[in-house]
Amino acid sequence: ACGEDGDSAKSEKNNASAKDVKLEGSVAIDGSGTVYPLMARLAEEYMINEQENVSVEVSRAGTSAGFKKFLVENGTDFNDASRNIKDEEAADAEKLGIEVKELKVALDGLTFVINKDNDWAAEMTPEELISIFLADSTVENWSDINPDWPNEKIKAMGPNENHGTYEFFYEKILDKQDMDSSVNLQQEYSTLVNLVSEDKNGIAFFGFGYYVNNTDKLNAVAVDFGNGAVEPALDTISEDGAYADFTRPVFTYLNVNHAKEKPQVKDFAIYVMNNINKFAGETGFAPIPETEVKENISFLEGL
Amino acid sequence: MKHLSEKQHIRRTKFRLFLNKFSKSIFMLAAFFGLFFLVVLLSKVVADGIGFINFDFLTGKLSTQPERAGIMGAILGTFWLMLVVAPVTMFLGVGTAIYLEMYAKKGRVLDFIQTNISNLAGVPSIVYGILGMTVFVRAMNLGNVVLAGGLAMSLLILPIVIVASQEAIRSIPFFLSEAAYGLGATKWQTIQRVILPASLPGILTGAILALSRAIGETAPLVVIGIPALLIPFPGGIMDRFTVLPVQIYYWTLDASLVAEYANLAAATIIVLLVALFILNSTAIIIRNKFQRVF
Amino acid sequence: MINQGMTKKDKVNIREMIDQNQRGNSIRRKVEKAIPIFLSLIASISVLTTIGIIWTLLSETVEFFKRVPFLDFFTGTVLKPLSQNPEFGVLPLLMGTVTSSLIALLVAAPIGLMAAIYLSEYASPKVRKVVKPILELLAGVPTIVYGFFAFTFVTPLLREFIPSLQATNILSPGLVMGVMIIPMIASLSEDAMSSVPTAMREGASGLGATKLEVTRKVVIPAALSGIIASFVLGISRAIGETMIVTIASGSTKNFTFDITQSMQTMTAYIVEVTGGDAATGTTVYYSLYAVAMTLFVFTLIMNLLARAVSKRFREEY
Amino acid sequence: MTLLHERRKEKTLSVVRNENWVKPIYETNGLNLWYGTSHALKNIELDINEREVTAIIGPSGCGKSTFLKTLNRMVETATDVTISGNVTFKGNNILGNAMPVEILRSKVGMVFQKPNPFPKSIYENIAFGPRVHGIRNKATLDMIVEESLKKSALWDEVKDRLHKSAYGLSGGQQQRLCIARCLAIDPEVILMDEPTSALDPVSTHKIEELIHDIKNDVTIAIVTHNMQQAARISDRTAFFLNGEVIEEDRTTTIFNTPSDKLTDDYINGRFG
Amino acid sequence: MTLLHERRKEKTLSVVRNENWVKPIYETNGLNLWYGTSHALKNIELDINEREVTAIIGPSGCGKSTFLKTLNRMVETATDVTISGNVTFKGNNILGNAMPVEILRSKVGMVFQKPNPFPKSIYENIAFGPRVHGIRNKATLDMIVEESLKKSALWDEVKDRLHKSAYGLSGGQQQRLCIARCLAIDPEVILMDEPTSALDPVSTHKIEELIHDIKNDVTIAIVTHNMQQAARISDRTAFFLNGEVIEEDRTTTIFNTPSDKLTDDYINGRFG
Ligand SMILES: Nc1ncnc2c1ncn2[C@@H]1O[C@H](COP(=O)(O)OP(=O)(O)OP(=O)(O)O)[C@@H](O)[C@H]1O
Ligand SMILES: Nc1ncnc2c1ncn2[C@@H]1O[C@H](COP(=O)(O)OP(=O)(O)OP(=O)(O)O)[C@@H](O)[C@H]1O
Ligand SMILES: [Mg+2]
Ligand SMILES: [Mg+2]
Ligand SMILES: O=P([O-])([O-])[O-]
Repeated sequence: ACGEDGDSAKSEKNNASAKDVKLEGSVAIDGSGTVYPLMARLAEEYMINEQENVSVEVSRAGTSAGFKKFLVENGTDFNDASRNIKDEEAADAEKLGIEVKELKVALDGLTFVINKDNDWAAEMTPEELISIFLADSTVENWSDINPDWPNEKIKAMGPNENHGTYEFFYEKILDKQDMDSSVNLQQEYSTLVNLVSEDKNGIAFFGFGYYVNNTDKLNAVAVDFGNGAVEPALDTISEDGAYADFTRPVFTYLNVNHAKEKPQVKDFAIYVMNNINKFAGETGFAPIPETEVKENISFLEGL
Repeated sequence: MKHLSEKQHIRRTKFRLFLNKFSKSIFMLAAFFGLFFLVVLLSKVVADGIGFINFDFLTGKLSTQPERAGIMGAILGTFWLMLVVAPVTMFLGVGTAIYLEMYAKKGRVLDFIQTNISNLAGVPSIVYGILGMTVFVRAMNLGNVVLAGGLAMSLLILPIVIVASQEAIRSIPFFLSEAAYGLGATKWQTIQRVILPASLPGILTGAILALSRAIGETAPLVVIGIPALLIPFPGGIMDRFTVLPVQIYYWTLDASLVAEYANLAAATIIVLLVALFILNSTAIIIRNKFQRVF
Repeated sequence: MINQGMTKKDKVNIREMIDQNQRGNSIRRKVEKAIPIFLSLIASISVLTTIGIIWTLLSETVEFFKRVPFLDFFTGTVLKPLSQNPEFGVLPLLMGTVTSSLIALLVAAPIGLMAAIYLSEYASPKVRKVVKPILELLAGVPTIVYGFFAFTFVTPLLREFIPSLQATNILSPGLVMGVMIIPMIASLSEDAMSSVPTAMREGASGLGATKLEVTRKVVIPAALSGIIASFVLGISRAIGETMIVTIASGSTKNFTFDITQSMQTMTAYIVEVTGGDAATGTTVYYSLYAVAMTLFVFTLIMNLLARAVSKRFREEY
Repeated sequence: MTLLHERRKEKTLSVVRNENWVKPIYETNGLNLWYGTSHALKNIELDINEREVTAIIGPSGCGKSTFLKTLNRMVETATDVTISGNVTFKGNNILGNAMPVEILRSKVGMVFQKPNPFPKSIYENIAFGPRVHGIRNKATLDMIVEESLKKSALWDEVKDRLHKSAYGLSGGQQQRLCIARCLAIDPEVILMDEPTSALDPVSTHKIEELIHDIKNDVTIAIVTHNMQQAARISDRTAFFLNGEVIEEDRTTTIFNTPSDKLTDDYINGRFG
Repeated sequence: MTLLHERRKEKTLSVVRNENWVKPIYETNGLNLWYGTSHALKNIELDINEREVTAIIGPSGCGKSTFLKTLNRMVETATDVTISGNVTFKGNNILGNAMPVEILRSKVGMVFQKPNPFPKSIYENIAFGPRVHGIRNKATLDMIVEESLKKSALWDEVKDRLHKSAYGLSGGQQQRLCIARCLAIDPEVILMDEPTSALDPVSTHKIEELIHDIKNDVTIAIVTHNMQQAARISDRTAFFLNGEVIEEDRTTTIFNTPSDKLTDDYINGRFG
């Protein structure tokens, strides 16, 4: 549905570093709702400071839904993802002749949030958290986890299957064991925020960004990975930090064919990599190592 | 009254009168309930949003930063959308109405078309969104541009315009047509010179009300696909766009990301309601001004 | 020759001119013939629209039922479209749709009817002139505004009284939808009542009946089918309503009778699945059309019903 | 008929005018009526005598119906009506709030130009008035229905289909049904607004006979555009023009020796 | 008046009846008309003579308007109308497709019961007919407007506000405007359906005078419910009842020595 103005601006040979070249056309981005705030921010800065005639359009249907729009003819230029591309998706890309480049953009901490009035579950172990969401576990009420906790039903929630966050949770945290069918899955993160903020027994998981923006409504569960409880925070979320076990990289996937055809796509990709660590923090993400940034930039400039 | 003593009669009448008065106040309350609700709704929206309305907000570009965000893009998107919807629906709507009222023979075919139109009026707007997405965006490969959205929206309000135009045409007393026919005017001359001029206020009123419906519609456009972040202003009907109600929708959802978005949504609602109020008042003024000259 | 003042010669000219014009008039006659054909083509657009809708929905719905058995769809109480082991039962959506519409009707039918009675039988034209446009204004408020209002105002308010109410629930959008369709019911019922001939009212009040008695014993019975039709149309409108439920009822596919819970309606499901722009080819994508088809048939039946009912009423007097 | 006796017993308090033994049941003094700013009735001074038939004639739009509807205050259902002056019914001013209209109308029936039965059965049509005024007893209602239909000479025609819709009746029958509906609440006056103008000659004749039959019990005021009809059935005739009463007198006088040129012109069809 | 001469010149082919020198412009033979299944005109045999005024009288619903509207085929605008029989206008059958209705109607004007000016200016009302028939020249139109208004005795009253809305005129003026509008296309016949029944005495009188003035140029057929009016203005009178012509004769004969009892009854107001 998108991206049909590719033919307007052209050519593979036009690889002038675009700083002082006026570019136009559009860049279509869809995918992860987790990554959306970061990408939207970058897109906006790009349009204000770099190329005001380029229209960067950012949507957020969710990682999986986004891939379905990315991996079609005339698909989107970028797909944000809060998980790695799956083998089937990669196979689809190959079938369509789409060359895909994975660009890691930031690190996100999977955050479990609870109601402000929940004073018992401020700290939990990963096993306890997992038991809440597992289909075959005996945990129904808080007291099933800890007899001191209230004998009330836990209201577990999370983003639905459209979202990479769901799949990350299902594959990496639950290790592909069935999720309990009573878990309330929602399309919109805003709905989750509201549900938990108004339900004393609510608990939900999503990206750290949606928590930091709502610290007045929600509390985060500090997770005890074995060395004491760790709050998710920008300095604990990292590949080797204290919150590493629940840390995941988030990506944007680039359609390399489009980047070669449309200078504005390539230019925006380079801009993203150059500025990614500048905006990660304020949108609730931890930065990625500079070496990875450099690698990606040199790849992009070589196109 | 026979079979009833005067005293009984008067006592009973008093009770009946009381009952009548009492129900009247209940009915009145019901009628004014709408007013009450409107006031509550408006005060909530105004309280949330009025502080965020200023020149920069009205003329600025969209942004992820609440203090920078403006809705000119959505205003222009709405404008371009209407620029497609208004002529398309007027042309199709009035043409259909003339055909149905003046030419179509009474019978099955007319009944069928008429039933069809009233059913179309009842088809949920989101179904038009799916139609638009499938036919205009995909099959005709227009993409999610103003034209595609406008065509879907035109089909959505077409039944309203048709019915309003039919009513306007029907309300022209037959004696006016009779006068024209009696002078030897042909059917088309009668339509052109007598019926259309006389029914124009009615048609316009209906069309404006239908347009204001289109301005507020969200669901079909959400289905057709409007990017959550689209900063450049649309400059024509082949551009991608966002509109006021969709912007309200996104901001309402994103309020969990940035709390002020809720206020921006409220501020945008105020703008939308003001626009609708102006349109509706225009319609009412036209209606009252030209009401029943005959 | 024309400006020579008015002589009898001029008078003859009029007739002659007219006769002459009529003789050389084949173009006008052709136009006259072509116009109905042209207009009938325009009128056929509305029929084409219906065909387009049915064709669009049907072709993809057929594809859906190749993948999901018909019976599973209509009897399944579990809807997990995106899960690893997806299930496509439409009943949770039907439940959400029917529940919210019934709540709406429960609000709108009595209030709308009473408002209609007031406007048609009691109000002075001056009051009517003020109140009717206000009601129309209420009908003109975009549904997204109602959604915003339900979510940010009505739900929190209701939670004061019903603590178990969830942040997203079917009750609040149902109530607000009710308010939204009040004007529709009021105005259609009022039309039905005011089309009861005044002679009928005069007949009754001439016998000493009070307004209430005239309304109850003469006007409402005579307008009954119109009033019922307005209710049916109101429900139909509520069934098709999208944004209010999307915003205020969340996307939980609950199969429950508990109105304090979040439920999803058919319309909200469509919005969720399209999620900005749906991708083709998957079962989920086709389910969108199956649900839309169900929705379409649902409202179609309602509209035909309303039409049948109100037709009966038009034949009365 | 107890009520009749009661009426006869009432002492003739108001001034006896014109003839002996006839006293006005309605007295109108300086009656003016405006629809908005249009002056529809101008300074009307016209009495309706008890147990007489008063005909009101005049060209279209002269205010005949308006005057008639003032007598049971039905005129007030129109919007923006202003009334001044006095109309008394049996000595009581009806224009103030002293008497609820519902009571007044239970004593003053009205028959309209177009028959207006309710979309109910014949029985329900007749029983409507008594029911409204609180008569519930089935036997009483049955009796009232029969009696009223008999008085209006309709009983034989409809007694086998009392519970069928009134819409199955012919126009003339419907009009007699409407008269029967009035009679069912035993009114003292019946106002008739061109009751035969939509009817065929035979039905017209039947209604005229009916008027003749009931006029001993009920006072009748009838608007008609048919001068011969006025001449045939009425005791007194009032000629309206442009909202004014031009002349009012015994019917024979009006038709034979009218004192006003306009009356003469109208009666002899020189306009209208 | 060349046209007049021409008309006179036409050989009197059709049978000359009743009187010498008068020939029918319309001849009706065995005319039957149904609205759906209701038989509204039954076997009508009635001619309209050139340059005479023919009055059509009869009670409500007897088919007067229907007959009149058959003469310019306006009756066909109603739905589901079936016509059989012959109606010839100047020797040509008008019921077939031989003559387009537009041409017929340009020669046969029509005036209705309720004045029906267009919601346009006085000038535009009169100019409507000529314009429709292709006359565009401003000077010609001006002339036609003035002439028509003069003929209908309206010129002096409206010449200063030709471009004001016709709705500002009184009812009587509007009706004369409608007659002027007909005259503007110089018709040979004008059909009038109760043209004065909604008017006051003075306006009625003016219209009657107008009819008298133009009857030398134009044939007039007029429906009226006012028998005295028929007597005053018409040369011949036809009495309709229940879709049939009961009697048709010279007006003086009809009113003084009707040969049918029904005619007598109607004229003397025994029904209707
Ligand atoms: N509801 C109303 N609102 C405004 N004007 C009215 C109303 N009813 C009647 N009139 C006007 O008041 C005048 C008198 O009307 P009324 O109906 O009393 O006449 P009428 O003598 O009964 O005429 P007709 O013979 O046509 O029935 C007329 O000019 C009429 O237009
Ligand atoms: N368009 C129509 N459709 C069906 N029936 C009609 C139509 N027009 C008239 N009629 C019927 O045909 C009959 C003759 O009607 P018409 O109008 O010719 O009577 P009329 O003599 O002009 O009466 P009036 O004096 O009331 O004008 C009536 O019974 C009428 O109900
Ligand atoms: Mg009247
Ligand atoms: Mg007629
Ligand atoms: O919205 P997601 O990041 O969970 O795909």
